[in-house]
Amino acid sequence: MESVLLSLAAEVSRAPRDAAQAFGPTMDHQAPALGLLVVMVGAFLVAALGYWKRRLAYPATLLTLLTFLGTAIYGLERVLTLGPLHYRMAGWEPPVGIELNLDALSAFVITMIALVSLLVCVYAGTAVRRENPERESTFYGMLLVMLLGLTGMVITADLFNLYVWFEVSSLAGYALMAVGHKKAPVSAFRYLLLGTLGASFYLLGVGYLYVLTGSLNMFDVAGRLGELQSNPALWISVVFMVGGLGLKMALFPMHLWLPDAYTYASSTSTAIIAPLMTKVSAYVMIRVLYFVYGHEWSLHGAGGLGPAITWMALAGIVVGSVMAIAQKDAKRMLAYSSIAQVGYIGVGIGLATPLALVGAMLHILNHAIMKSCLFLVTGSVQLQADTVRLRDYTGLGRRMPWTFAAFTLAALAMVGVPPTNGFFSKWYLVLGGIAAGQWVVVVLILASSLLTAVYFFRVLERIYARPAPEGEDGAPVTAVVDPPLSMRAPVLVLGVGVLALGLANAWLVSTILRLALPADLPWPL
Amino acid sequence: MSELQALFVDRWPYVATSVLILIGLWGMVFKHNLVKKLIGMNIFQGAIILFFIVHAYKTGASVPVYSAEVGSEAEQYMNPIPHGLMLTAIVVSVATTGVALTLLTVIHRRFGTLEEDELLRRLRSE
Amino acid sequence: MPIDVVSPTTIESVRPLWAVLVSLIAIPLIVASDRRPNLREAFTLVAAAIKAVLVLSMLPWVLAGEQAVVQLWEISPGIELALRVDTLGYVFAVVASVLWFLTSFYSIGYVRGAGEKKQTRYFASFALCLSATIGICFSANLLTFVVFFEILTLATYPLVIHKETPAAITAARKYLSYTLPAGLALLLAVAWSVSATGGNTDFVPGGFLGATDLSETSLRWLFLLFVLAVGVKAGIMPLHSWLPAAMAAPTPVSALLHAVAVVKAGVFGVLRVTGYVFGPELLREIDVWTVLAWAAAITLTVGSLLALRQDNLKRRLAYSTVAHLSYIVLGAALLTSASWSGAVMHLMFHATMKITLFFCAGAIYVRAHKENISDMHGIGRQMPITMLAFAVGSLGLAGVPGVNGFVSKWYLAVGSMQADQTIFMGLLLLSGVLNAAYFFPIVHVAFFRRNEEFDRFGEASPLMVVPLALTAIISVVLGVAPNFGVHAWDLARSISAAVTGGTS
Amino acid sequence: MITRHPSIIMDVVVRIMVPVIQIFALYVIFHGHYSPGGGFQGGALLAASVLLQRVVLGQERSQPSFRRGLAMPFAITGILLYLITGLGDMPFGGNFLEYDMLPFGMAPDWLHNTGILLVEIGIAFAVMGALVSIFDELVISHRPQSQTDAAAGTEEETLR
Repeated sequence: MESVLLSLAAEVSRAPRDAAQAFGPTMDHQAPALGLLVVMVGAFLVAALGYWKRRLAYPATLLTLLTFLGTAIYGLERVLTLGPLHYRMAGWEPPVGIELNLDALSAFVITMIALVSLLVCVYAGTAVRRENPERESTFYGMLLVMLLGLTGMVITADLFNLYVWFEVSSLAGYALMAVGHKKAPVSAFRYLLLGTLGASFYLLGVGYLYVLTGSLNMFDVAGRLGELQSNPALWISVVFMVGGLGLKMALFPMHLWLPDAYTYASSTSTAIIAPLMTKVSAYVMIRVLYFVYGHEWSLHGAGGLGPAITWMALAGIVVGSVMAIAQKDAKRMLAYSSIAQVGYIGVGIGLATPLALVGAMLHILNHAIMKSCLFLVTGSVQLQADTVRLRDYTGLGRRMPWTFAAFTLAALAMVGVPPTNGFFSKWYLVLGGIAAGQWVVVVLILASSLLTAVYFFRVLERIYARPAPEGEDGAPVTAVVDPPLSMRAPVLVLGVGVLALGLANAWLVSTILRLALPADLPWPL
Repeated sequence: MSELQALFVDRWPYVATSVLILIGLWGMVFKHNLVKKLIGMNIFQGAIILFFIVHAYKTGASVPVYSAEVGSEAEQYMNPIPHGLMLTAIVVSVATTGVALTLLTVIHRRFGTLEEDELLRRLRSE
Repeated sequence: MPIDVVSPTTIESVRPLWAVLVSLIAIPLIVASDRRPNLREAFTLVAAAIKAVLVLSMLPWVLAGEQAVVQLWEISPGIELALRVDTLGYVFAVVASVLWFLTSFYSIGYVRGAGEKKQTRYFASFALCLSATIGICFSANLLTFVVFFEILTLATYPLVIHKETPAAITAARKYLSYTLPAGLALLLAVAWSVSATGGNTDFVPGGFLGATDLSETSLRWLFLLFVLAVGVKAGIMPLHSWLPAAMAAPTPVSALLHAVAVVKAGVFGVLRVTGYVFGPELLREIDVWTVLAWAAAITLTVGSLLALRQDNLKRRLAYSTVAHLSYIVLGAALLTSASWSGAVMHLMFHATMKITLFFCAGAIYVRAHKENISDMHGIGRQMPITMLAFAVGSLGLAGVPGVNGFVSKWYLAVGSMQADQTIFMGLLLLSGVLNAAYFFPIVHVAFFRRNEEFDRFGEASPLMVVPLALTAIISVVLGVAPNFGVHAWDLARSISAAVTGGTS
Repeated sequence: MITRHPSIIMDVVVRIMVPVIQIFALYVIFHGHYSPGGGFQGGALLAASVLLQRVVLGQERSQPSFRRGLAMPFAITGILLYLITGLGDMPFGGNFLEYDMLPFGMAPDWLHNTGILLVEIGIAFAVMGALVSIFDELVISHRPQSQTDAAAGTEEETLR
């Protein structure tokens, strides 16, 4: 293990950071676009094949996502070896053409998207067939379109193009969320209104920025902001953008759409939307604030949004956790906990120290893994025991041992117990907070994990330490068992992943995230 | 001319788009019919599209299509990029509206109403 | 025998890692053999035996001043998950692993005798606790320490809640509501130390924080955080009240975890923090050791007084534990060579005595279903071995010469004289008297009162009696010859020499 | 939902208008690469020509000119054309949608024009198919729900 790490690290340090790209017919040069194109072709294939024969949709999706994961890892490896890769769509030079930008941060997030979606999709194979078989091909088509949008959001270096991908992913998300509980369309519609509002605010921010700089390419814009920093319009643009992205990210107090939307959507949809959608919005926020506006101006300086974001995020952590404690419905509890967890990412963004930012980036991945695991477990329970009420979880730990083993691991990670990954997100956030001298923030981050502990230990206690309700003859009321292997395996992989990511976090941080930091925030340790 | 007057006289297109944005927001927030909310959303999006287009306008310039009469000076043409962008934005907003309408038909079919108060009542009674 | 402070040599060895892992590896096997209790218990015993042998096999290295080191991988940039067998860690590891081996036999007798449910979960959690404890012992730096410390916190939870009665659930909640905030305080304290030192938090005898540029105020806050963090498990008042509540757990759990592993992990944390993170010099400089010493002194007095009032035997033992943990904390806080020797010895010796007492309490519960002292009249006639062992433990804890408790208390008293703190010595003596006051009546009623009810059931199963007799014998042997076996006396004195720079 | 207006005037107007709209749509599509116009607009116009018949003549009578089941295949073909053109140059060293690299053996500027024309046609087909199918699904509201969601599905594909 150690020798592998060393050789990797050596390789990384040897690589030229901003490699002069020899543009030729090589795979290296296509690397940034590959993931996007694979999903694009895959979405088309799934829609077309599914239209022709419904049963083909699932294998096609699985194949697409496997390829996607392959390209994502390939892209990550290339970025770590060669430095940031740029790709000119249709051969047009930026800033006129749309540029794709694969750097350590975007490659990291894309790999996360690929990983989570593949695991959820393995699970979905059985789950969707049981939940709503006649909609299988539509579901997978939508799923891939959403992933396409998310991948586009992550990889594009063009602010307007980002808006388009944003809406592509959102529209598919609305469609996915509308399927499920009877009330799902209503919450999906509400989400649509607010989501569009968020996207439109983002677009308005882009508009201001375009009026000021005359450019949409992120690097180009960043280079032109120098003399504009005292212009109030620049401040308006950043506020609009952060507002719009905050809405999509469910940053307090813009979180109101989230609980209903997550609760009523089908469990599989939630399991894929909850980990990815808000996280990618958080990624875009990092991208915009740190790489376009620059944190010196936007968070500390005249822009001054850092404290605002931090405190909104902290309020979100507290409100989300308190609301989660009050819930009786498992999915709703997890939805509120998502609001709280997004808060941790927000705190990391707002503190604007390298360690805190690394904590935020790491938590993007960590929370995606934990939350998809937890939502998949609620999905399994919903399918096996036909319930989402926490009351009915009593004693299930013995009946569904594998599922709840994974649940326990993920819950402990949410609370932040070492050596799970949740602990290390908090570790970097706390280190970052100490570096920034923000003691109140640090204490609140830590104290809030007690609230998390309250609602997760309440569930764990119910699952393991209370007898399941029994019928008159002493037999269990319902014979609930673990779901089939195809549904159990992804849940377990995610559960073990929680541990593995915790133990390997230093590797992630020093090989990937250290390089993902913006140039003006150098890694301190 | 005071600053305020200057704002309204010289920059009236921006003021107008702001007013439209507020109208759209008002519709989304205060109208109780879901279709009207949707229309509010469309007004909102339209206002943003106008904002971009207004920026591209230059007095006395031609449409951004090359013609020999106008010449090859970039100054003679309006900025084509916002138009291009907004074309895409319009497509996006059409698609959003489409999805929204689909959702609304589903809601109407399930709950028999699109009035928010009534809908909430029926949702609660479920 | 003069003790030289030799700078330890480092040797690479995976043996400490195996010592941690062996019980972890046993967990899947234990879980897999859910349906075959004999096989399951065999796994537990084999793991416990291997662990004890592994730990004991490292004794020559420790005596030779060699430290076995395992560097795993980084868990935070610049901070490795690393194990190092230094003398202090070794002392605790010996106690935990040897007593786990004995407790395993006892556990089997107990859970079968008491007909406990969910025994698989019980044995699995127990194994996890032991892995975490050995991990705490051998942690080379603060972050590794945090990881194992928190694993221990969580692994104990299923054992506390084991009976699943409302009382057990309340106790478990109470347990978490004390230990989880403590874990967060520890995280904050460690993060602070890491950012002050720039990453290197390897434990160094004499401390490493002195070399940082933290201000005195910051250091005081940091020390307070550390004390809060490890003080909960160490049962320093007012952070102690989870411990009596946690007596809702089955007795072997109370015996090993709430007299040895978990609470000693807290005390061990105090020793690590005072001796290896801050160091005596720095603590004297920032003048906070008195705070800790007074907290410990108050705890050991009040704890003993509270023990007097308890009728429930296990609760009385729990308060006695609270008091005795503070002996160790007091020894650590006084920062003199004798007090440190005494503290380290008491860490070991209290374990052998208190586990004996808990074993006895469990045996009585399994055999006679009695939990309250007032119901135990005459029980000594039916269970003579058990109650003799109990008497040995009581004498030891009261500090009667001949049992090992005397040796450690002697050093603690000398230590407080060295520190010119006569008042602490007075409190130690007072507490010794109180120990006698709450233990001797039990022995008295057991042997000299009569109760017809107990006429015929005799001793508990040999699985339980043998371990408790053994621990009692160990206590006596160590009282007579403290250097017997694992060289406890030498080890304690070399630790104190390394930390305080003086010999005792 | 929509009732037919039995008016001979409307019928006749539609018969005249539809070919005009369609010719105009083709014009818009073919001029997309160097003047205002393009696949989106052309596709929308094509869809409008179909929808006009749907609205005026009613679902049943408008079926012969464009059957309901044709919409999705149209959309799929359009996207396929787009993807093939876009990806076709990548094995030859181009970036995505870099038509200059297509292996057609033409002069670069001609290649460029041909490439973008193919893309525009693809987009037009996709937009038309999608819009028509959305309309059809929305109008026929008493069908299993899966169909409505399928309609929502095709929309995003137009965005690509």
